Amino acid sequence: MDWANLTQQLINGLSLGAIYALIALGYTMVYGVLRFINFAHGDVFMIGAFAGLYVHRWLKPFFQWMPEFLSALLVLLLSMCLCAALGILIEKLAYKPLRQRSRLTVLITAIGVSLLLSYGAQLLFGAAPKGFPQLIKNDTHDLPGAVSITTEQIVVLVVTLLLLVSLRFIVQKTRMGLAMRALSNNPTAASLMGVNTDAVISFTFGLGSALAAAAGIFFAMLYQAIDPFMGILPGIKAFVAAVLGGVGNIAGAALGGFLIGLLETLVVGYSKNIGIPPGFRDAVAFVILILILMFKPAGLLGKSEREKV
Amino acid sequence: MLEIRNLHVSYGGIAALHGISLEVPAGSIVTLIGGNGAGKSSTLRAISGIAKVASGSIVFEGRDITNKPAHEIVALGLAHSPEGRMVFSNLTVLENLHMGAHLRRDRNAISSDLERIFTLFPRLKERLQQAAGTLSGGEQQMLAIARALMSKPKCLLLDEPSLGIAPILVQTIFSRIVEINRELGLTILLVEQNANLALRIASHGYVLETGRIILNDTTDSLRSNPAVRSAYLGESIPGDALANGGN
Amino acid sequence: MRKSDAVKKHIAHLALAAGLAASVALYAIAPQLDDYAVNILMLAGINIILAVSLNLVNGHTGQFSLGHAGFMAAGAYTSSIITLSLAPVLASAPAWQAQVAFFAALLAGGLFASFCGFLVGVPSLRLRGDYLAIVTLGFGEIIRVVIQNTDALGGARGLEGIPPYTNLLWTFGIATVAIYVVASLVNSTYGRGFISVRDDEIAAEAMGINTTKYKVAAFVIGAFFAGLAGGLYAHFISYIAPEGFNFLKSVDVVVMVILGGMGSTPGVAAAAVLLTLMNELLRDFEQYRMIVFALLLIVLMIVRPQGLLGNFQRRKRKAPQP
Amino acid sequence: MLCGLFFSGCKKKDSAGNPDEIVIGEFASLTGATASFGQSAHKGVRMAVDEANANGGVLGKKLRLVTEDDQSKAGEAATVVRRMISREKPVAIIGEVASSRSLEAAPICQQNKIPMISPASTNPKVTETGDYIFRVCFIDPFQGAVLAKFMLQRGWKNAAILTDVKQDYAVGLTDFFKDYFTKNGGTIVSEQSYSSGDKDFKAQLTSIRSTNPEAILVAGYYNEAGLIASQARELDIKVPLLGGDGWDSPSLVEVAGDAMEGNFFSNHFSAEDKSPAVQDFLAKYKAKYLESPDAMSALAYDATMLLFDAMKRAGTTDSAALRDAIASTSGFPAVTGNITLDANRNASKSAVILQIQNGKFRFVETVAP
Amino acid sequence: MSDLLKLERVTMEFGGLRAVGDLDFHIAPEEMVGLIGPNGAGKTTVFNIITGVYKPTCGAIHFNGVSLHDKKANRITALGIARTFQNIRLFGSLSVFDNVRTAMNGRLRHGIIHSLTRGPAFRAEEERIRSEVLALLDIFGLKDDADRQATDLPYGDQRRLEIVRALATGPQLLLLDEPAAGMNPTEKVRLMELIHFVQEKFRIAVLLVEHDMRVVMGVCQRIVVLDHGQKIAEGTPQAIQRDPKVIEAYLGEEAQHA
Repeated sequence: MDWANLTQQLINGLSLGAIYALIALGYTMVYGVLRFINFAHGDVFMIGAFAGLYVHRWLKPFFQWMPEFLSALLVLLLSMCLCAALGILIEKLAYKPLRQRSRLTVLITAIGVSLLLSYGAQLLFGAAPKGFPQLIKNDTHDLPGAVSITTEQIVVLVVTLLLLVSLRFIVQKTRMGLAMRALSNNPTAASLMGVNTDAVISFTFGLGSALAAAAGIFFAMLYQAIDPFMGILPGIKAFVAAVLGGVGNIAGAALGGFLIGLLETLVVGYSKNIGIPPGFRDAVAFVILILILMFKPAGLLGKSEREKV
Repeated sequence: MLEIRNLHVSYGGIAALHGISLEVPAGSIVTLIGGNGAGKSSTLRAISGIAKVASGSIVFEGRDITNKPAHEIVALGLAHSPEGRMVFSNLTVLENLHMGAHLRRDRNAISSDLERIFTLFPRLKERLQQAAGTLSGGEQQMLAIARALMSKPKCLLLDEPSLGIAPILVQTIFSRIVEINRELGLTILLVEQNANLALRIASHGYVLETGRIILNDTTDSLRSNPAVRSAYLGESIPGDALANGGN
Repeated sequence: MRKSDAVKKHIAHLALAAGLAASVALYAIAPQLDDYAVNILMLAGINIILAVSLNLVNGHTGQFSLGHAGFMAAGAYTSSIITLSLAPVLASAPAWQAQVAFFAALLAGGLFASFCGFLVGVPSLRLRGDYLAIVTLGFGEIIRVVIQNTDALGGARGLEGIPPYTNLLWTFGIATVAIYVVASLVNSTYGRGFISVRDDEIAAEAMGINTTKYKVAAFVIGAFFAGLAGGLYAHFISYIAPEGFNFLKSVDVVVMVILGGMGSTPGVAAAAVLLTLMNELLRDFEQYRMIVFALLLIVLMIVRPQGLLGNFQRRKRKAPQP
Repeated sequence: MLCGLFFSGCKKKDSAGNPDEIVIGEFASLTGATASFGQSAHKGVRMAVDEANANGGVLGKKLRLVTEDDQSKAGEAATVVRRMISREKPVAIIGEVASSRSLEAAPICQQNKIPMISPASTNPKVTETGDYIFRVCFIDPFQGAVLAKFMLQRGWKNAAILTDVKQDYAVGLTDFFKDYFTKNGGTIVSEQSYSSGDKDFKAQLTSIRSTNPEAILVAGYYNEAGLIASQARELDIKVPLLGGDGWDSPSLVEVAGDAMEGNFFSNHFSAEDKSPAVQDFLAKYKAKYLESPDAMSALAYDATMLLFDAMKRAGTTDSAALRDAIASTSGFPAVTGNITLDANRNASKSAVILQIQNGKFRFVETVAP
Repeated sequence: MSDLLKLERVTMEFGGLRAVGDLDFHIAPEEMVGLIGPNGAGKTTVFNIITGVYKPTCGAIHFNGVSLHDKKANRITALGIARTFQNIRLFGSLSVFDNVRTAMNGRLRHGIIHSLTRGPAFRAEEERIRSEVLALLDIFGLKDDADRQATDLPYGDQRRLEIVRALATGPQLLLLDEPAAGMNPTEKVRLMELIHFVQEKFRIAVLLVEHDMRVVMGVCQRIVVLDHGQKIAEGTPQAIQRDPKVIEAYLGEEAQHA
């Protein structure tokens, strides 16, 4: 066993997993309050990356006066705000008119929104992949045992953890978070408590989209190139992560995201040893999905629901 | 305080209420009784804004609240403890109570209200950090009522507080309802299937049958009215069957 | 009166015969058309097969599959591998023998695709709506990833030099059969079971309908025709690569079904033709085409969820009990 | 009504042709993932046509260029080429850069007996389709051997390979590289793969790193090559990366920045080549488009010019005669070197090795076939 | 044993919550039985257990001596148990005619292949089904509406159609789940007549869950009363009306002192 190689793969896998986890949270929160799969969420992730690119471009003249971490933070926060607004807008325009309709109608609409965002982005930004600016000086740090980690990886992992902790705080400790949980638990009772359902749903979409935007920027930081269709596959994989963790369960989504990131990386990194071609990385998530739905449909941390007759 | 005129409600084309009118004077307990599916819950749902009113009007403290969004109605001081309790099963008892106070910003008053609630329902205090879903039916009912109280309402709508609860607890809950009315001064509209119990604590009663009000009287006279029983157990029941069965 | 009764009795057979005759006619005039017109007709025919077969799953049976491209790929690759391996023999054989071999290859492709359909149909028993959609999407992607990583299938680079056996007779003949099969299947007491599964699964079970069997049957039959369509496509373009059967291809077919109206066979067939033509007419506006379709999907779902031409029920969530 | 629109005037014999002009067809990926190749190639073709027209056309007729966009998408190349052939009746077709799309169009051109010249599809299978299919670039076996030869010359005997398995071109390059490299004393210490469109290569690179290669062959296109270079740098991999002509794009350095420094790739031509043909082309191109040409534009320009030369030699645009004239091209003085088409309709010419220095592609040496 | 349906010590728990506990009861052939109880007493759960929607936590159910344990809902229907639903569950996009004919699916001799070949045997069976369905619709006065979309019918007719559809499966036992819900008094009277008519005409047993006591008392020969998932009484309508436990369950514990 080559421990250095394994450790290195784990570091790579965790940083990829962080991205899946952040996207998965949006799926899970929206599913929690509205009980549908927001198929367009992966595209919000893509828009987040492009928002980062353009925000950086616009603000570049000002960046020389501020320390690097501040400019990077600014890009991150502004992109998150832009995407939060986008998420809220999408919900208001496309999903809100469908509140009482069948899940399928909403799913089709969500596919429509997803296509609109990716092809719209193609029209606006072009289909060719674009390079992403370096937000922070990316040094490689040697760890004991021939393992290395880059500044960007550290930043991604640390910020993701911070975001997860603050999300937990918001959901567990704030009035809005409580309302979110109440709404997801029993929408009727929540409105009887005076919860403005629309406001909470908007908030949920905004929060989820902001996290997706952060994931988009982290993805762009780690892998440097962004394109209009970059959201589809990570989006679906993140959804799988949400299912793996138990849809509607916030801790589960984060766990699922990290697990899928790790598994994918390990399959590629050890493809020779386990006899699976590295090209199968994109199938990993789907195989997990099918297995989990067959054997533990409620997910690792979820509770099952049954239909009333 | 609460006045309903000619209320019609229907679900998916099926009429649930065919024009009912009722009145709840300030400070009183009024009860709405009737068999299953008579339209009692629909009335409450319409009042609190979670069922759509087809026609008719609902006026609360002189303000027309017909078809207003539920959260605005709560803000006006009308709380609803719904049928089936609907506690937030994944949330802790304390969180459920906080949800009741969702619209309030007065932190200090909230904590003193919490204390008051604990004196009313000491059992809840013992289970503050427990998920509400793990409570017994009776405890859940207490929580549902307590939660409704946390919004500091002027008027409380109670839907079937005795439903599915052990008889011993039903007694406790009903005496608390009376306490809430007398000591906290809340106006209460009580929907009950357990007619005798409801008629005992209310001052005025309406008997509902298939979406219409068939009787409207003081509770004293309703208690001795055989038609009440017939609304529950079927028309064919002879008037004297009551006495025979009772003794 | 009696005469029209006889017509009515055999209406399905007559329609089938008429469709096949039309296919022959189309085949006969094909030499008069230029290559591009034939190209469009061919794609239209293949799209009809795809859309009508997906409609059996998504429209009539109310399952939501996003993996049709996967079945198409299964059929395309199976038939291509067969004709490619027979190519040395067939090159010198008479044309009719090549066509017979092609038909056999197509069938094999269809059967293998329906086997894949069976594999997807099984999890569909436990899942509904959006979850099922994601699982079928996953299956489609797995099929694609497997092909992409199998050298014997040309891997990501694809298979080239597939003999161009597909002609308009095959394409429209099979399209006619697909329409006939789906339409007459649904228009029988047995076939109403598909719709009952869509309308209310629990009620269907209670009426003695084996919903399991119906759902699997829908997937198997739908996948069979998707496999045939894949075979036709491969032997028309002569070159296939896994990339051509990705998720967006499935979405293309789903768009046809939705615009045509879920559950309406004529609507869906018309939508398939219309969208194929639109694709060509809007070639210069390619950048905008998908945006227009996306907007159309969203607006349609809000305003007219039954599709432009369809009869899919607008279903509401269960109303609360009075 | 729509049907009418499509099929009216679609009769085969109904020629839309104007007797005073010659139609040249071109299909390219003007939009989509490899748009940058398509755009460059299109500029080269455009320039050649304009130049010929400015000099009075060919065979006394004006040239008209018809360009179709295949959107970098599978299936589209076949459709647009059919449309072009049916509608515009071109005498010959220039296209495509990507081998996979050339493979789609080639059977159609062959079937319609219309000569097709690919500027830059290096996969051998392209011209194997039939006797009407040509190319003006070298093929993968040659390029693979060139890279192997170059590595061995530098004394790098342990190589790792990272291949884009989605691209015919890349897989071909890898195969021929391996063949030459191992036969001449080199060892492949690690073989990894990825698919175009991937963004995360860290797992593969980590595995490669653990085998300590002296050089890494990155067989694929510039998009991923750029990402691979920067991720390799992040993983502290310091050995040089080498690639083929698929790397040739300004985007290569844009994406990777400093991480690309010092790496090598083989190419069809170098702008630093002092030969008059190159310098002349450079000047004309800069004057027309206000930017520097890349290999794709040079090759596309060469393909078009070679076609015109063949027309002049054939004295007609008749398909069989034109085909024969193209096939007999020998020593045609092109920007990317003198082109002689061999019996398999492939160009035989030399390659150059370039190195990235300060963000520029520096000429290192020429490797002869 | 002449019992048509027999439940023995049937218990149903949902995540620790006991919805039905140790329930025993039986139905004889052609018997009309009512299942009543206050809200949440577990009546619909009993229906769902009998029809295979839920699997009981423990206990045995036999129909005509055949155990229903682990049988799927459609198999149970095929054995001869049909049902209606509390909230109407018609096939919304199908016509009235098709709703009924779909219910004949379980007794069909043809399948996919016949639907495609459409040979003489297929056409004969379709013709037979057609006349059977129309005859059924005729009996219930729905023949003129045969081609209307089921959900376009007035509410009362939809309820009736559900019963017709259930009958089309050819049951020996018909379970009616709150058929009178949402009906006005006149409709209810008509419903009672209808239930009597069905029972006599088709010679089947009926198990009726209903809130409206007038309907239950008017229709049933025997009544089983549930409260908190337990059987608290069983007997003739007259006996049930007098049973103090029943009165208490319905009116509250103070009934005795009223």
